[in-house]
Formats: sequence, C-alpha cells, structure tokens
Amino acid sequence: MLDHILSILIFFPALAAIFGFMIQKDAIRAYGVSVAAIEFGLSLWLWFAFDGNVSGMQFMENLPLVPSFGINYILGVDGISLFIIVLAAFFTMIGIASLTDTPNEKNMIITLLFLQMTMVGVFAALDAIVFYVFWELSLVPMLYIIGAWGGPLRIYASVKFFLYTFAGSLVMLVGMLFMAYFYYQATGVWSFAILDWYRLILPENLQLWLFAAFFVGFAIKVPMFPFHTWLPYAHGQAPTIGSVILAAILLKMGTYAFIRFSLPLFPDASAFFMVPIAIIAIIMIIYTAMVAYAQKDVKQVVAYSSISHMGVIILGTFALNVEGISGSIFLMIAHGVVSGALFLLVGVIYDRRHTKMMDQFGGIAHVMPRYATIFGIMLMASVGMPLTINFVGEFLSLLGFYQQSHILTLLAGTAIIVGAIYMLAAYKKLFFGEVTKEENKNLKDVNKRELLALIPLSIITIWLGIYPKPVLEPINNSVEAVVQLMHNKATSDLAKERIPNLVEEVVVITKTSVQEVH
Amino acid sequence: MLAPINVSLESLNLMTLAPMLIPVVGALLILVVDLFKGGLHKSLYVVISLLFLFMDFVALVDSSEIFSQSGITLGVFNLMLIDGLAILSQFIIVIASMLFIPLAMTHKRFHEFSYPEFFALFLFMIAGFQFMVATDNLILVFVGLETSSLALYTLIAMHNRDKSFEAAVKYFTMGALAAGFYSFGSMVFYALTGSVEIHQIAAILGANGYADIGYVLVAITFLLASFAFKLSIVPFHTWAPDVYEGASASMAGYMSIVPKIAAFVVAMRLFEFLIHSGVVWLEVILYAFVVITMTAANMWALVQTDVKRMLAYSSISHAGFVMAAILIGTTQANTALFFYWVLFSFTNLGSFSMLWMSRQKHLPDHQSSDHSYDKFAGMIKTAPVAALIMGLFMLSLAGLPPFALFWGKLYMISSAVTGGYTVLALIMALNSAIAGYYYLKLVVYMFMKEPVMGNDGQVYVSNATLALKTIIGIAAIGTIFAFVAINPILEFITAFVYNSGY
Amino acid sequence: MEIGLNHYLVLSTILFAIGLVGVMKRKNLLLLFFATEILLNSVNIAFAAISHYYGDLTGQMFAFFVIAIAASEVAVGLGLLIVWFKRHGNIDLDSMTSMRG
Amino acid sequence: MEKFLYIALFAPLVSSLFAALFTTTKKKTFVGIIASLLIFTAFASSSVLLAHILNNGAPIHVEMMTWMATGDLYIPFGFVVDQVSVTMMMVVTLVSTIVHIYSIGYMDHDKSFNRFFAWLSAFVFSMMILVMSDNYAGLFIGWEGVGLCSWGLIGFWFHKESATWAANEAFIMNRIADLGMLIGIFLVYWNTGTLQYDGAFEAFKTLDTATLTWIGIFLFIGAMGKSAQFPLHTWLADAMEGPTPVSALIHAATMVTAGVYLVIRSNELYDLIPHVGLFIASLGAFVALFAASMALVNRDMKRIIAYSTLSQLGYMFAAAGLGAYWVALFHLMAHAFFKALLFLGAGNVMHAMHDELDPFKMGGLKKVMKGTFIMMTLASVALAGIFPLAGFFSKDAILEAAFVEHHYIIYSVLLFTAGLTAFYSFRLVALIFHGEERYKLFGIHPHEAYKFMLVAMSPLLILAIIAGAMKGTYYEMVISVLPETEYHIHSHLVYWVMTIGTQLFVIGAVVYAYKKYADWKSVPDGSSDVEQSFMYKLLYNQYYIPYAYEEYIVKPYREISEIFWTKVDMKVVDATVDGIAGIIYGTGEKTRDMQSGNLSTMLKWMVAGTVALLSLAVVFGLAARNSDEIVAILSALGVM
Repeated sequence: MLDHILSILIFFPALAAIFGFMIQKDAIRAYGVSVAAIEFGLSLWLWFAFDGNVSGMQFMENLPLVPSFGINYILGVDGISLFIIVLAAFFTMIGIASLTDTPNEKNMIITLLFLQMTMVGVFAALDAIVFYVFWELSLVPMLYIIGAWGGPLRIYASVKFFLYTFAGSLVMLVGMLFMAYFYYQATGVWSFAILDWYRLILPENLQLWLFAAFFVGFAIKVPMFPFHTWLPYAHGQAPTIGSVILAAILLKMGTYAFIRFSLPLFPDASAFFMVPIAIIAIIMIIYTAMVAYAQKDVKQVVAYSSISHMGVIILGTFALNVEGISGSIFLMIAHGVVSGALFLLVGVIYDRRHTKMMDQFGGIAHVMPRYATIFGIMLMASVGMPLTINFVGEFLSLLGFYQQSHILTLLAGTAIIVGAIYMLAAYKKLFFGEVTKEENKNLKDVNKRELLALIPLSIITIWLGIYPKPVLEPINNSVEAVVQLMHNKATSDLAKERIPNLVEEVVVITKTSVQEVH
Repeated sequence: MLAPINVSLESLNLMTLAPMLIPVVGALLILVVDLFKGGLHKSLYVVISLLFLFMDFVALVDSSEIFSQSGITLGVFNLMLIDGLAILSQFIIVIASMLFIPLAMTHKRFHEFSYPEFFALFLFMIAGFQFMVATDNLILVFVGLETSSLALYTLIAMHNRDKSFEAAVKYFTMGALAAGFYSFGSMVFYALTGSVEIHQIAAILGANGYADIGYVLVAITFLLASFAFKLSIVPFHTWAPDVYEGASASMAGYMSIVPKIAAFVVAMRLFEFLIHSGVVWLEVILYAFVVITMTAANMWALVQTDVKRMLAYSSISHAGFVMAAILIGTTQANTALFFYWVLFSFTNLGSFSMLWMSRQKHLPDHQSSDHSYDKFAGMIKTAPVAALIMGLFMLSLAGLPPFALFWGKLYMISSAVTGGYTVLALIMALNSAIAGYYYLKLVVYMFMKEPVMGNDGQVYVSNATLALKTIIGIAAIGTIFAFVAINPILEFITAFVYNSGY
Repeated sequence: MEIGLNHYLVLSTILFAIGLVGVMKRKNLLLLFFATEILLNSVNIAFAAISHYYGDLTGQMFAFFVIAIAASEVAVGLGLLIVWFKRHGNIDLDSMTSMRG
Repeated sequence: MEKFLYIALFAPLVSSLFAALFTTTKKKTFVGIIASLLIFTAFASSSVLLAHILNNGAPIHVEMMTWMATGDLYIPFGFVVDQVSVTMMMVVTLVSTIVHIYSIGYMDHDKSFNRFFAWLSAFVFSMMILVMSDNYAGLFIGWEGVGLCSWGLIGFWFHKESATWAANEAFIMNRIADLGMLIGIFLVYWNTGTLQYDGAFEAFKTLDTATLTWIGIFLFIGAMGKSAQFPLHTWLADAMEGPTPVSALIHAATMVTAGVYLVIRSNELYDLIPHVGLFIASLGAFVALFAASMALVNRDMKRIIAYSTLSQLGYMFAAAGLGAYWVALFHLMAHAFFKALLFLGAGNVMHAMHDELDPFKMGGLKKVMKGTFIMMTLASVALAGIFPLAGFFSKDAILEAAFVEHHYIIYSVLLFTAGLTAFYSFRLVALIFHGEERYKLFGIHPHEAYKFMLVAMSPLLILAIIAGAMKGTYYEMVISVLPETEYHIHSHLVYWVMTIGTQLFVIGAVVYAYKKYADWKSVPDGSSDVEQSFMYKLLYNQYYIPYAYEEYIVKPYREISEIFWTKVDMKVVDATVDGIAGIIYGTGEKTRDMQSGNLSTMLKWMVAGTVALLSLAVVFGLAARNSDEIVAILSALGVM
C-alpha cells in the first residue's frame, strides 16, 4: 500500500466525494470529517514512512499516460512537498470539522473533498502536465466555494480569481510545452517528467524567456505584486473555509512551484532575475503591509498580510542558498498555519456579528477572552515572534537572502516592523478599549467546534516554533540537493557566484552533524 | 474508329466507394420504405440510420486496415483518394453522426423528425461529406460540398420556425456565393495548370517554380474565401451565429463539428502544399485569420446573452484555433487538428445536446430567447446532475484539465511551439483565457445564482429520453475520461496522418 | 480580331464581378438568386473556354457539374423562398433580421 | 549544577503557564502566591549557581536541544551560566521575586489579577532566556519575548486607549531596533559561520575592521531600541501607562538594561572597534543629559523616574562604550536595586493617591506613609550617587573611567548630569513627601501600602544601601570574562578632589532641590514665568520629539497607507486588470454590430473580405513579379 500511498492520498478524497453524493444531508458532516481524518491519518503515515535523510524523491509512482507525447503519471514526494501535503490534509480536516452551519452543506463538503484531491495532486506531481492538471483543477472547487457561499461581490471575486489565475497558468503551459520541446530536441524523446527536465542544461537566453513564462503563472498564483489584486477580493468575499484553504494551501502552490520548477530548471535565469524579483518581493512586503494598515475590514487586513508574507517567502526562495530556501519552505508551512488560523478567527466573529468591519468592534477582549488569547497567539506568530512557527521561516529566509544582498535584506527586514504595525493596529481596534457597541456586549466566546480547529493550530504554531527540526531536517536535505543541482547546472558566472557549491563545504556539514550528535 | 475502352473492374477499385455508398443506400431505403408505408414512427428511421451508419463505420474500419497495410489507395479513375486524412475525417464524421441521430428521439414532438425525408437527407449529407474528404479532385470536392450543403440547408429549414427559415435562407445565400468563389478559384487553378487534381496542380506549380504567383494568389484567394466561409473564419463567419441560433440545438451542435472537419481536410489538402512551397502571402493571411478569428469571436462570445449563440461564437473561435494547424503545417499540427476535433466533438456535442434536452416549445415571459442565460440560473439547486454535466462541458470547452479539450489544446499549442510559432502559441493560450470568461458565465449562472421563480428544474430535462441521456452520458464520459484514451487516439491519428504524407 | 482565350476569361471575370455586385446590391431574394446564378455561369464560360484551350475535357465536365449543382441550388433556394413568402408575404432581405448581435 | 540552571530557567515558565490557566477566571490570590514562590525558586537556584561560580568559577554550559539547523546554520537552545549571566540572573530573579510579591498587594483589586501574573512570569522567563542564552539567536528569542511581555503588560489595562497606544508604540519602536539587531545577527552568521558567542568571538579576531564596525553598529541599534536610547526613547516614558510593578521590573530594572547587557556580552567585539565604542559612550552621555533635562520639569511622577532610568542607561552605555564593561554591569545591578525600589515606592504613593501622578498635587505624605518615605528617600540618595549608598560606587566608577580615558567632554557631561539627577530626584521626594498636604484639595485620603509589600521591598532597600560594599568581590568575579580594566587615577590628590568635589556638587543639588520644593504651596497652573519660558516648554514637551514623530512619521505613514490602498491599489493596479478585461469586453460590445443580422450586410462582408484578400494578393503578386525593381528603387533611396 505504501507503494501507492500518494495515489491513494490524491484519489481517496475524490472517490469519497463521489460517494458523498449518496449520503443523506444530515450525515454529510460526519462523513466529511471521517474522510478527511482518514486522509490526514494517511498523510501522517506518509510522513512516518518518509525517510528524512534521503534528499531525493520517495514513494515514486510511474504510470504511462500518454507515452507517445511523454506524459506520464509520475508522483513522488521529497522534503519540500511532504509537509505541504500533510498541511493540506490537516487543513481540510479541521476545516470540515469546524465548518459553521452553511446552506447546502453537502455541496460544500463534497467540493472541499475534491479540492483536497487537487491540492495533494499539485504537490505530489512530478510530471509537468500532471502538475498542471491539478493546478488548474484546483481553481474549480475554489471558484464554486467563493461564488456560491461568498459575500455580495462573490461572483465578481470568484470569476476574477479564476480568470486571472487561468490566464497566468496558460502562459505557464506554453512555457512547459517549450521545455518539453527542448527536451525533445536534446534527446529525441518527449518528456514532461520534471526529473528528466532537471538534467537539461539550457542556454541562458532561453532560460530567461522560459523563466518569464513560468513566472507569469506562478506570480499570479502567489500572488506577487502587481498581480495580487484578485486576492483581496477572493478573500474578502470567500466564506471562512474558502479563505482558510486559499491562504493556507492554494497560495503555496505558486511558491512551491518556484522551487520545484524555476530554480532547478533555470538556475542562470534565477540568478539573473534575483534582484528584480527581490525588489518585487520588497514591494510586496512593504507596500501591501501599508495597504493592510489602511484597511477597515479585518479580513482584508489578513488578506493583505498574506501577500506581505508571501513576499518574504519569495525573497527566501530567491536567496538561492540552503538557508533561504529551507526557510521559505518552512515559512510556507508556517504561513499556512498562521494565516489559516487567522482566517478561522475572523470567521468566528463574522459568524457572530455578520460584519468584519473593525469599527463595529472594540473591546471584545472583555467579552471573549479566550478568543482574544488565541488571536493574540496567532497575531504574535504573524508578526514573527521567536518560538512561533513563523519566526523560524522568516528568520531563515531573511538570513539566507542576506548573503546575496545586504541593502535589500535590510529593506525586506522592515517586514518585521510594518507587519507589527498593521497587526497590532488591527488587534487594538478589535480587542482593546471599552465595549461600545451594544451588540458586542453579549458575544459568546469561542465554542467547542471552533476550538477544535484553533487549539491544534495554536499547538502547532508553538511546537514547530520551538522544535522545528522534524520538519526542517527533511526540508534541509532536499533543499541541499536542489541547491547543489542548481550549482552544477549553472553556466553563467553570475549564477555560479550566487548559488553556493555545497560539495566543497562537506567539512562544514560534518561539523554540524558532529555537533548534533553532541 | 474509336478504340474500345477497356477498363478492368479491379483497377476501378470500387471498394473505395463503399463507405460513401452505404449511407446513400440507406437513404434510398428510407425513401422506399416511406413510399410503401408512410407515417411510420421516427424511431424506425433513427434505427435504420444508425444501422447504416454502423455499416459505414465497419466499412471505414475495413479501409483503415487496407490503408495501414498498403498505404494510400486510389480508385474510380483516380477520383477517390483514400488516405489517412480521408479515413480519419470519415471516422469523425460517421461517429459524430451516430451520436447525433439518436437526438431525434426527443420527448416532445418536433416537426422535422416526422418526415422520413429528414433522415434520408441526413444520410445523403453524410455521403456528401465523405466524398468531399476522400478525393483530391476539385470537381468531386465541389459535388460533395454542395450535396452536403444543400441537404444541410434543408435540414435546418425543416425545424419549421421563423428563425429556422431565416437561418436557412441566410446560410443558403451565402453558401451559394461561396460556391461561386469555389468554382472561380478552381477555374483559375485549372487555367494555370490544366488540371483539377490537387496533387497535379501542386506538381505543375512546383515544376514551373510558381512563375505566375499573382494568378496563383488569385486562385488561392477565392478558394480560401469559400473555405473560410465553410469554416466560419472572420469576416466570413457572419452566417454562423444566426444559423446556429435558428437551427435546432442538436443540428447546431452537429454543424459545429461535421461540416467543419470535412472543410478542414480539404483545406489541408489545398493549402498546406502552398505553405510548404513558401507562399508567404498565404502564411501571413492564415496567421491573420487565425488570430482575428480566435480573438474577435471570443470577444463577441463574451457579450452574448443566449447560450446557444455564445456557443456559436465559441465554435467560431475553436475553428480559428484549429485553423492554426493548417498554418503550422507540421505532422504534429495536422495530428493535433484531428485530435482536437475528436475531443471537441465529444464536448461540443454534449453541450449542444444539453441545450437540446432543455428545448421548450413555448418561451416563458422572463426568457428572452430559447437558451438565455437566465434560464440556467440556479440550476444546481433544481437539477444538480444536469448542472454538473453542463458545467463539465463548459469547463472542458474552456480547456480546463483534465477534461477532453484540454488535451487537444495542449497538443495544438505544443505543435505551434514545435513549429516555431511562439507568439502564436501565446496568443492561442491567452485566447483560451478570454474564452474562459464566457464559459464561466454559464457556470456562474448555474452554480451561483438563485433559480428564477417557478422554475422547478423540469425545464432542463423537458426533452429527455433514454436516447438523449445516453448520448449525453457518452459525451460526458468521453469528456471526463479522455485522458485514458488520449494515447491510443494520438498514436492512431499520428500514424494515419504521417503515412499520408502530411 | 480573333477571339482568344483571354477574351473569354475577361468576359467571365466581368460577369463574375457583375454577379458580385448583384449579390451585394439586391434586396430581393429572387434577384439575389439570379445574381448567384450569374456568378456560377460566368465561371462556366471560363471553364468551357479553358477546356477548349487545353484540349482537355475536364473543364467541360466541371462546367456540367456546376450547371447541375446550380440547378439543384435553385430548387432548394426557391423552396425556401416560397416558404418564406408564404409566411411573411414578402421576399425582402431586410425583413430577415430577427437574429443579430 | 545543570539541574539548577534548568530550574532557574523554567520555573518562571511554569509559573506563567500556571497563571495562564486562570486568566479567564476570577481573581485568585493563590495564583499570585504560587507564581511568587516559583519565581523565588528561580531566585534560589540562581543563588546556588552564583555560589558555584563564586567558588570555582567554571561556567556551566548546556545545550538543551537543536532549535534550527539548516544548511550550515546550526542554532541550539544552548545556555551558559558564567559570571556575567549569573549577575544578570541574580538581578532579574531577585527583582522579579520582589515585584511578584509586591504585586499580590498592588494588584489586589484588579479583576485581571491572574492574567497579570501570567504575563509577569512570562516576562521573567523571556528575560532569563535573554541573559542565559549562549548564542545570539537565543538572545534574540528572549529579546523579542521581553518585548512581547512588555507589550502585554504596558497594555495590561487594555480598556484604556492611552495604555494600548503606548503598548503598540513600545512594540513597534522596539521592532525598528530589532531589525538592526537581526541584521547584526545575519552579519555575524555570514562572517563567522556561527551564532554561538564563543565561536563568533573567536572568529571576530580574524575579521576586518569595516565588517566588525557594521556588526557592532547593527547590534547596537538593537540595543538602542530595547534600552530606549535616543532617538528611540519615546516609548519608555509612554510605557509608564502600565501597572507600576511592571514599570519597576521591566522598564527600570531588567528589560531596558538588556541593551547594556548585549554590549557587555559582546565586549570582545566592541573591544576590537573602539571607535564604535566611543560613539556608544558619547550617545550614552548625551542621553544621560538629555533624559535628565526632561526629568527636571516633568509633572508626572512615573515619567520622572522613567527619564531618570533613561539617564542612568546613558551612564551604563557610556561606561560600556569606554570599555569599562564591568563598571557598566555593576551600575546596571546597583541601578536595578534602587530604581526598582523607587518605582515600587512610587507605586505605593500612587495607590495611596488613587492613581494620581502629579507630585504637585501631593505633598506632606511622609506623615501617612513613613515606610515608603524612607525607602524612596534612600533610593533617591542611592540614585543621586551619594556616599555610601550603591549609586556612589557605581556612578563614581563611571566618572573615573571617563576621566582616566581622557574623554573629558563625556566626563563633564556625566558629572553635570549627576547634579541634575540629584536635583530631580529630590525635587520629586520633596514634592511628594514634604511641604503642604496639597492632596487635601482633591479630597484624597492616602494610606500606607500593605505591610507585606513594604517587607517585600526591604531586600531592595538593603541592597541599595550595601551593594557598594560588594564592589570588590564582584570585581574579582567578573574579570574572568570581562576585560580587566581598573581605573585608577594615579594622583591621589586628583582622586580625592574629584570624589569630594562630585559629592559636594551632588549634595548641593539635593539641597537646592529641597530648598526650592520642600515648601511648595500650590499646584502650578502653567501661568508662572518659568512655565511660560521657552526652555520650560521645550523640556516639558520632551523637546517636541513625540510631537514630531506623530506629525512627521505616524501621520504620513497613515496617509500614505491610505493613498496606497485607495489610489494605487484600487485605482491603478486593480483598475489596470479590470481595464484590460473591460477593453476586451468593450471591444466585443462595440463590434458586435458587425453582426447586423441583415443578409445583405453579411454578403457584403464576405465580398469585402474576398476583395481585401484579392487586393493583397495583387499587391503581393506585383511585388513578387517586380521584386528586382523594388529592391533597386529601395536601394537607390538608401532604404535597404
């Protein structure tokens, strides 16, 4: 069964969703929770069976799909993708478990299960086309979730989300087809297998173009400035569960894809574009943080904060060294947990008051102390307090990038300042002061169902902040392989200079392991 | 004293005619049956048509085997040309027709199906298409083209509504003009080369090094205009939306597939040798055609309020998309053309069948046209399964993986990339994104809006019978599970196209 | 002056142009059909002439087919025209604008 | 010994978590008691560790577990107890034990009693991490942790707008400095390959001065924020919105000295870059004067003490910058005792005066609050640096160091500030405890604090008195890790002149303050000449710096944010996206008339299309036929 664990992880929820149509309406929640729990259990099993010391792909599956055109159903995980898969399973589970009573609950849960299939698929796929299939397919359930259960502007928001991403990924698809064509020219065989592509060394000018094509697709998904405007709408209109999944998992597809595709395939272009992308990342960090500060809707604050944090992830990714990339992957997970939790938290007050406007609140720490506490934990995680999950990622990302550019890191480092500004301001508006509104005086504190989701998230937030090793170590091993691959493939001097060669530093690595034994 | 003409029967190779003759025989049989006993139920004719189409199919399988063994076959004084293109396109024609004809088995009674002539004409039309694709003689192409077109005009008109007649008249008149263009173009080629056989024309033009390029271009212009009409290339497309709207949904769906593949095959035969001979003009014109048709049709589709009309424009856009294959002209591109069309026929037939299934006899007040978007509002609540299937077809048309049409688009764009048309590939990709909007619009109406008052979902299945449901089921399964069949289909098509020298 | 191939071709082209103008200008459906007939028949002249020029029968065959097809076209066209006339009492092109946009 | 290390470290955490369990329930006194006991445990363990260090001097170094390890980076949770950290541990645990006990009384009537202890103990835990960590990253954990707790405690009374505002201000300002610190840490890592103190210090010796300078500057920026040095000082005064025990513990004794601790900890770095050290010393001297000047006229009791804290931090930095690390640490310790005492005394006064803070509205409290009066007076004596209290020994050493190092400007500034310190301290004491009982005008009935609170404060009092005597032992202890710099003025005459001169100057200032304020009669209403003078206004408004920050940083930030959102994001970025979509849709809408539905038009389109193609064909055909001529013409024109 372990040989096919990834396929099972992908298609079990889909199958369950199809069977879900037969379930009676009242029982669907229980069904959804059990399916998601089984899926989560399977993902934990995957983690358990995963050998953290191996840097390459594990649990590979290979099934010819269109062999004449080089499309194969190839799956595999390494340290980079493993935890995002686990996170996806986890979030679907707690998302369904903590789902508030919605109309058409059955449709919602079935949609979520389909969404889960696509999410796991994206991160497990090792064939560009299979990747693309899941990548695009993930838009549909999200479209439906936003469009059917969203706010007043839901249709605009959902269509914008869909079309924007769709347009970007089509450009990416052209890039993929090019890539396959070059592979064909080089070897005489069609192949879309990413691992095959890794072996291809492309001339630099081609790399630049292809990098740009992939970039459009990824950048819109991330979303990077100036392609980000779909996100506030999507978050603003989406129901809580939609925002949670969107922020926690779907956005990570873009940054994950950068690491899976852009870096190892185009090391020279990555090095070449490092500075421009870092500047975009810095704009994302500062500009969106300022925009977040100006928001009146607390959900929009969290939405813009997501963009800001994604900026740090991008920065870490383009540090092109082990520290930075490991950090950015870790930050993906961290941001998933934290922003997911923040959206859940916003959902809690939205359910009670049906407004997300901050001026409608104030002083609710008096009436909802538990809620305020959990929100406070997540707030602190979001601003990158050490010993929370976010800090590890942010620290490593910035640390990594510092090797490349001092000034840019200094600018990017303002993330910790501007982040604190908008988050604290929002927290103050929501929780501090006297309770002025009559409606707020009798708000119920978080109930059991909500705690069911929030407590585990809080625990993860702190646990991985204190002891990130179980996650960081497998990530590190895989990232080292990626960086070494990039270094070996790099042809330009610039890239050779910017991407470290790890082989020379074997001595250092052994020193580290000695320390670890100690 | 005239020498006796001695033609051996073997040299005629009459077997090459078999696939075309079968539907003709079927049509005659229907007419004869009607002659003896009129007023029989339509199911009889549906089954007879199906039977003959099936025989046709078997004959095609037979000739495809002959082709894979001995290559291109000529027959009947070298009029018939059975090559891979002919066989592939006939497969598409026959299979699409087989999927179409059961749509006559509606729950409600419609005027046209009560006439046996409908089915006879239908079979004649198929024969016409088959002739058209299985020859490289311009005369036979003309005959096949007109046979099928005239039958088609009549079939549209038989829907017996004001709009149907209007559509038929429009289509007919423009078709007549296109026929004029075709014959004029052929005449110029004949004048230049003294031949009406495409391969000879190619050979003679090649031999004299395209000395009279100006006249060649005139010939191409007129032929291009006539096929642009048939393929609904902007600005020759103007008939398409009106005809699709006027015709019944099932007929519109059929029209979006079968006539076009026939025209595509002829266009491939006619234009690709010219492109390969370096007629830059044609390349430029085709490039412009492809881009303008895709883009403009997409833009017009965006602003439609009626689903069927939207699908009409979408079909135009798809035709423009596929036209790129002729421009690119590589084996991969030509393969992509057939490949795309196979997948497109499943999806498009499915979506038009869904419209057909919801065809009402009388329009309620709130509905401005037969298939206005409002009609589908909130469908997920009243008819969830139908909504899901319709949504599926829309997503497939938009090119969303892993549904059928995605693979077609993938392969088509890949062929553009491989053929060196990078910018074109990008334009094609971005057009798919624009197209996403109008397909999505229907999805939005179905899934995200509230149903119109008094709509209990019955309207969406008002026409449903087992036959219709079966067809839709086949289309849906084909659309979803296309990825399983991609490889065999692709290999099959590639082999046939490659062995025909395209 | 001897009448050569070119004269036929020029005649044919002129007729074709006349047909085209007719197609564009005529608002009466019947006259429109006439214009299309002119189009087809202009080509016939050319085909016959070229056929004679090359001493090859193919052109004439083509011309025959064109005649045959033109005839069947007229049959279908007139049928449609009659139905339209029955329903609307006119055969004016401008009355056929129920579908647009 | 490791066991004691862990107890000292984790007892506060346990205390915090324990108290946190009760945050949402009603006040429970036992929470405070248990928390105090646990903190006391930490204190006891620290004492054991101190004894151990004093006995054999071998530092205890433990590595608990890995924190972050990726690439070449390896950061453990490592803790070290050496002479420096054990000093800090003693200070932290002692003061916090006292503050915990004191708070049981002080927070008696507060409904968030339990929450207070959760935060307070959490702070102690963070502070312990800060001082005990054996690497910069661990220090940073504590660094941010104390910032967080400071936020939570300043904003403890979160229903007050001013409190939450001050909390956010403190947090954000600290964050600005933390960025500098973070950059410093990055620099250390990329230049030395490690963040462990010992490894990094070893590697520093091989680095070039420029790099070291940058490291030194960035680390010091971090220190500036936490220790509220100019220009990041405004938060400290505003932080007085928090409960007074918090001010005593965090904003006087411990957290704000973290910056000094950082500089002392990194002494091996700053020794290599004396020019940065000089800058630090100069800034310290400047801040000492600057803060003291603001304290002169302020009318808020807690703010006055806060400015005095700031001023004393300036002293510490001056010492540390000049390389007299042990002196700085000693002053830090002594200051912790008497300043905490002063604050707790102020807390008593506040309690008595129902949270009134203006000393001009008090007066004559010595009658009702004898214990507090004595304690505060002695603390002020210590603060003023009068022999034989703690302040004398530590402050005198700083002055000597400045003098011996020939930094006479710094020396004179510090000397002058010493006078100012004495003045404002006794101005406060005089106004609060002496003179008319002005509070009666406001109908307040003051009362002395609970006895146990006074008892709790007494160890501080004792230490404030006798700490100076420990100077010798202390010196012996710390020189094993800190540079052995003894500052002896070689001429005895100069030494005595200086010391006695300083003492006289300070005592003179005290007397002047008493003279001026001991018999103060009325509450000033801002109409007197002094209050109208420019200098007074300048000082009273804190040199208009908070105003400038508000006007030129905070407001523009808010406005730019607003513009970014409404104008840039919505009107430019998003509008572009929608605009592109709109153009596509609009083109469709405009051109759909092409489909007029009229057959005649359709035919015209077809013919037009054909004609267009035809004309293109003709053009192309002619061009192809005459291509040679065209090329000839073009080349004649010089185009090709």
